[in-house]
Amino acid sequence: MTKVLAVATIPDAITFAIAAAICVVGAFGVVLARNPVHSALMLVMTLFGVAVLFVEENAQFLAAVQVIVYAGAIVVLFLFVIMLLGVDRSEAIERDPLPGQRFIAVCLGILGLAEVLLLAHGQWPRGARSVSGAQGSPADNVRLLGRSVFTTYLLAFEVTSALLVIAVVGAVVLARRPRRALGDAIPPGADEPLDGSPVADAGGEDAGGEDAGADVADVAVTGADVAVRREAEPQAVDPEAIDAEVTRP
Amino acid sequence: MLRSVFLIPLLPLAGFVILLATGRRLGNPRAGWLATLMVAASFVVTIVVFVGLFRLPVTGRSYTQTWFTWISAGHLHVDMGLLVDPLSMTMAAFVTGVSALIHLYSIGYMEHDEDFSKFFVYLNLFVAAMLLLVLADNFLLLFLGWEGVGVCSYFLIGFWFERDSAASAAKKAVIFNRIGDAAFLVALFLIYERTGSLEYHTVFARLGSLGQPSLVAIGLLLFAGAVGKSAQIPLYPWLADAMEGPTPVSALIHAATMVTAGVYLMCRISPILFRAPDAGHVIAVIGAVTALLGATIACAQNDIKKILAYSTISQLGYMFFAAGIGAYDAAIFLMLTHAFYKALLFLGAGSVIHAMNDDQDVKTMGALARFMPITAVTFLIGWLSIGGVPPFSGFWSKGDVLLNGFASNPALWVVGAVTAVLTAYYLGRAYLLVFRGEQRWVEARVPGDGHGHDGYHPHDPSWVMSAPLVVLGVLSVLGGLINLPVHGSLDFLDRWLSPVFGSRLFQHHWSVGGEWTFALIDAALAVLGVGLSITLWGKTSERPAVEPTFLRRAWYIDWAYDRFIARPSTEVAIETSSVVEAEVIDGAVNGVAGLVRSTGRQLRKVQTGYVRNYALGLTAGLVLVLAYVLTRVS
Amino acid sequence: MSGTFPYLTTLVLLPAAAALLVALLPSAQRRLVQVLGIAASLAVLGVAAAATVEFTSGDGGYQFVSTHQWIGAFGISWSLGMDGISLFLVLMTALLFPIALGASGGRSGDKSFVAWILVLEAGCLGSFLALDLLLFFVFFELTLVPVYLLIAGWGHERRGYAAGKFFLYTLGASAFLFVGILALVAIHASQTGVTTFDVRALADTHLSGTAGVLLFLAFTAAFAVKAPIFPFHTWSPDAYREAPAAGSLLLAGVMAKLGTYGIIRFDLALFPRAVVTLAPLLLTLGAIGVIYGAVVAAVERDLKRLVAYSSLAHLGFIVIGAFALTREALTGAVLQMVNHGLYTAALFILIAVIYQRLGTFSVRDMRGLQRRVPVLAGVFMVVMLASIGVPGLNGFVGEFLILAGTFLTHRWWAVVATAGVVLAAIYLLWAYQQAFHGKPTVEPGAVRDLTWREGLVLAPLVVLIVLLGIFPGPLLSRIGPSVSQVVTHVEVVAHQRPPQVGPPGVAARQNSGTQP
Amino acid sequence: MSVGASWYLTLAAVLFTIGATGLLIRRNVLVMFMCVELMLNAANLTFVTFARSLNDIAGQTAVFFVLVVAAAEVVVGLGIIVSIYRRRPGATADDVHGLRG
Repeated sequence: MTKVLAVATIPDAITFAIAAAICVVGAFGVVLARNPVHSALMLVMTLFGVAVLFVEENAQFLAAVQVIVYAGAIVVLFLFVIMLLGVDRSEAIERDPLPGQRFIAVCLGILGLAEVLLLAHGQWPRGARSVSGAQGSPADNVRLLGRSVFTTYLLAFEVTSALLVIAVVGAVVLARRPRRALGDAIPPGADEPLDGSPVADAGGEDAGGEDAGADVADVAVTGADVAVRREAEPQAVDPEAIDAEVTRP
Repeated sequence: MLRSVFLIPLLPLAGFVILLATGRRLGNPRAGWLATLMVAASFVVTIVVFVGLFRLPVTGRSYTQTWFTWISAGHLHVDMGLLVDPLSMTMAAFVTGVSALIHLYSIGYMEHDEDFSKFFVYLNLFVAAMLLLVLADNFLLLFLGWEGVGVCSYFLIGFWFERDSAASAAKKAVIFNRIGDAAFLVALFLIYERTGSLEYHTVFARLGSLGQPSLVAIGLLLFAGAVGKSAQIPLYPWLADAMEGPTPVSALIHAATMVTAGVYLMCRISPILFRAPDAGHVIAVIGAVTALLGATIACAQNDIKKILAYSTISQLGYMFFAAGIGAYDAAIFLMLTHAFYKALLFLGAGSVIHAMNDDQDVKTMGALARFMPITAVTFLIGWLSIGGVPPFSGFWSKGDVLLNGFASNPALWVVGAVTAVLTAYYLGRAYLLVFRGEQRWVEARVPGDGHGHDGYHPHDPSWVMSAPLVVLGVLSVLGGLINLPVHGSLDFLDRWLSPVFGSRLFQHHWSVGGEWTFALIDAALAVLGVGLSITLWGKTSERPAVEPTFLRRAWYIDWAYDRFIARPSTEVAIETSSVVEAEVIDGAVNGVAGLVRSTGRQLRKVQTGYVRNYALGLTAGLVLVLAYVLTRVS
Repeated sequence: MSGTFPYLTTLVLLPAAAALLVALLPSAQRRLVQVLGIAASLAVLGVAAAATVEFTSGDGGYQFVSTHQWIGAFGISWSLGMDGISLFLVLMTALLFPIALGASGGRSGDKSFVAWILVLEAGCLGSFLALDLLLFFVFFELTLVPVYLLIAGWGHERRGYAAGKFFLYTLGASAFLFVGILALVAIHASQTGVTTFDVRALADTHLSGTAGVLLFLAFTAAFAVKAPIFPFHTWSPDAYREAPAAGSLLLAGVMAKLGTYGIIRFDLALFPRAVVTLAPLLLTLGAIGVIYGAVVAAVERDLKRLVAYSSLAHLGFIVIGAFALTREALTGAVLQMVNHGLYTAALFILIAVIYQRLGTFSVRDMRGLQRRVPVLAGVFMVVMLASIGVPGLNGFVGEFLILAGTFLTHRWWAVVATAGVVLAAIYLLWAYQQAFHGKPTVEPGAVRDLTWREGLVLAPLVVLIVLLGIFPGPLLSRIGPSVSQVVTHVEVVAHQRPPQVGPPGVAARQNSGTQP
Repeated sequence: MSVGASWYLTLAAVLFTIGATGLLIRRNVLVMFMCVELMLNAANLTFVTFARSLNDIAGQTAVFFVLVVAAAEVVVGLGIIVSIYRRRPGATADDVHGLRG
């Protein structure tokens, strides 16, 4: 693949320049926008820029996932929460209440960046090549990635699935209403099915994770999102609904 | 016969155990009789053993009975064993004899006390300990008895513990004694270090290898122990306070037996003192000075028991004087006769106190001879005896001491002679104030109501109390017979004790004329003292001003002890507790804890709780790590 | 000596198993808990007594040794052994625990109380028996937790403060011990190539002067705090004061001995040269402790704190005995550990009885008790006299041996410590006078004298106090050979000379010529 | 003019720095979260760049895992934010300092 690098063309350069500009502008936008909704939208912009760069670097599958998961799911989730909680008010960012925080932060940022750049000496990639398998041609990208995930990094993949289950459980626990409206009337064990259901889900996902394709991870991610949304929605919107659900069994 | 020696201390000990278990049930007076019986039995056994010893050839008069090994560690080996020799048997005989009499007296004296049986529990334990002291065959067992009598003395001085003065006096006695005991212990260590043993025979056999400093040190340290026990300068003040105890206790422990233990110890270590004449000189001087000091103080006391207490201190001084110059047989002789007449005086005083409803001030008494003739006569015998009037026992024993004293050191003889005059004087004063002169108390309106508070009805006590008085009176008169100064024929005691003291005895052979001269001088001194007292106190109305305050206050020595030792050391202790302990040592510990706590309190300010602050710290760390890497790379 | 029955392992595991069993019982079964606790501790006493009977008295080495590999990779083993030094400490420990439970009244039905006491017993016995340094350390530290909980859970007013102080202070000092153990093992491993925690093997380690001194100080720091030795004692008055009766009794009676036992067992065996070098320092601390404890006790009005300070003084004696490096003194020190355990335990029980009657520890609030509770006063007097060191009672024998032995090598320290004998009389008699003498302030019948149950708990102690004062022989003959081995080891290693064989005084005699 | 790995990596460093600085200076929890996403993306970009320059698929695999972790993190993080806002509407990061020492 050294050839690929060697034959960098002018279109590539232009693409990089535009995408990089989009990324940086978006990033500044995220940080500087007063309204969190704007920030989220700026984040989408950066994410798209990064996706473009992914394509440019022969990571087509990741580019797609970037758009679908990040832009599609995560940012939507952000926006959803912003809307849901009604925190789309502008933040007064003119001055920071913590003394010195902003100044030090900017200084540290610049200093850190300078250090990284100095460290590199212009010679970035070093080390052994193609240790865990070649990158292959663009057409092979998904196949190679899938093989890598399900052979070399199988254990990590399985652990990731456990992480997702835990995240789902955590989200459910966090999103549950801390004080039940009908708490006094409900016997202590009554809400167990609610706690138990994600666990059952997790078991199913765990089992499915082993033989499914690369898409499963994606499914798992969105599944988790859905789970969060499913738990978050009724509680925030209609407390009675969830209570009704709880009392049913 | 000698084998039964183990019974001598064990009989009173058995009495102690039985009374401890059943004393309360036996009650009054059976408990007293049991205790008396035990001591009397012990006396009988002593006589049996005494006779057994007497029948041995003079050179072989020593018998050791070993019970079992008491302590054995390293090279130290101490047995529980009894030594029968003329000295120990003489002591045992007079201890058991006098004890039996005083036990008998106590049955009457203590009859109204609610702790009647407990009194005899203590008394029996005391006798057992005292016998162990005199019969021990090694220094450590002697020390056991030594401490045992000390503890019993504590119990008995504080017998009426509800009186604060009694409780304090008991404590004071123990503390003064413990000071001496500490010296005693150091002496034991030194003996062990130098000779590798604590057993008398072994120690004495190895004395030849000891240097003069060691011998003097051992002698003086043991003497320091004796100073505590026998109330000599400077550890004597406890004995006057010890009069808080019941009078039989004063008679038995603080006059006749326990306080003479120190003299016994000096005689027991005569081989050491013989080799350490310097130690002997110190003992003699302290003894003589104590004799004079005690006598001067006794001249101005009003409490009848205090008079006797200071008199005891004075007489003990005489004994140490004798022991110090090496006249051990004279010391023992004086100890024996002193036991008789001082016990007699105390018991007589006890009868008087009994009769006067526990009043002890001689100034409030007077003319009691009419009401208590037996007591008066026996007290008179005691006075003449202690005063050294011939032919009473005191004349012979004191004469023996003074005779040897003059030969040894005329200056000390002068002290002794002055003391002799004072002795005859102050007891004459006491006798005359109590039994003669005008009646300074109110007779009870109702005869027989001697214990009412509206008056007094003095009378001679019952026979259990009178009998001991009479026996002791007889002994005081005739006591001199055991050691008449006719060498080779009538000096029984000297010859009896000679196997123990042997050639170490200080002997100055006077001509017969010289002895007669001294006998006349002694008699003149006694008559001078008696005459002085009669001149000053014999008249009924006059009150001579011969009681200077400094004598009444005992030369201010008690006050000085309190002012310069007791109070400063209390202050030191309080300072130690409140400053050193609380602030320095505990303060250091709490200071460390406080330092940690305050550091934590400062450091917790770093924990602002602002997540962005933490993130800032994180970033700063990142930047620092990067900077470090940068320096390493370039 | 028989190898058939594993006495020592039983001694350690029996109380531990009983603690587990008690912990599993329902807490409502108070009667059962009480019976089980006392039965278990009595069973331990029985095993200890059997071991004492089986013990061969002339043998100074370890007996009943049982060794099982524990953590083989580091040479750590479950290694237990008993010699004359530990024998009577074990027996005393086994005796004091049932007494502690018996003296705890209603608390001996508290499940967790009994369980923790039994855990403490296992820890104490394990400490006295361990021949493996790490095993010792584990048991040594294991004792902290139960005592902390006993003080914090069942203590008096300031229990939280006292428990925390005790725990942090002793734990902090133990850190030095742990580092010292590891360093010693590492030095030994570098010399021989064998990693072992076995005391017997480690005793042969060649230590340079500095290393020896540093290790000695590290070990001694832990032991000095545990004992406690002046000036590391300030946790003890608080802990003794605030702990429940059983806690004070066990703290002073048993746990204090862990410190002095550690000094004798480990310091003397492992660092003989450092011991000889630093003996004057430790002797000085011991002597200061004797005087200082007595002086502070003299103005202390709280009975429990007073006993704490008197313990400081008595442990000073034991430390002096341990560092005098003579057979007499060391024998006396070992004996005195047992003696001190007995009379201090009895004192704490008596104080607890008084507290139970009057609700106070302060002698200011007591007066004339002897009139109202004569039996209690009598027992108190006997125990107090033992504590003062009156001959005929047990305290004297140990004290005398210590001082006589110390006098042979360190004359002036012995003389100073002897002064402590005077002071002991002052503070104890003062306290006794305040509490028991004088006109009684309580009405007749308002306070009960000793009950049968209390008498039963105290009886073995009082009997032993009297008996050991007159017949210490059986103890001395078993302690002696082991002590002799220890002292010989120190003399051989430290002075590079054969042990002194003649009795004291021989040299003096030889120097000054002929016998009479 | 070639678009070497250094350009990508420099861009990634810049993005990371912007994200990090944003995290430090913004108080809105959601925006802070977005900044974290920025930093993650910067990291992803380096992974992909190294994968290309070293011709190693493992870099892309790592990005895959980062995505999953990011998703999980967002789920939990937003859950936390939701529960915080439920209790204290309109809270900023500075309002939540219950762990102050």
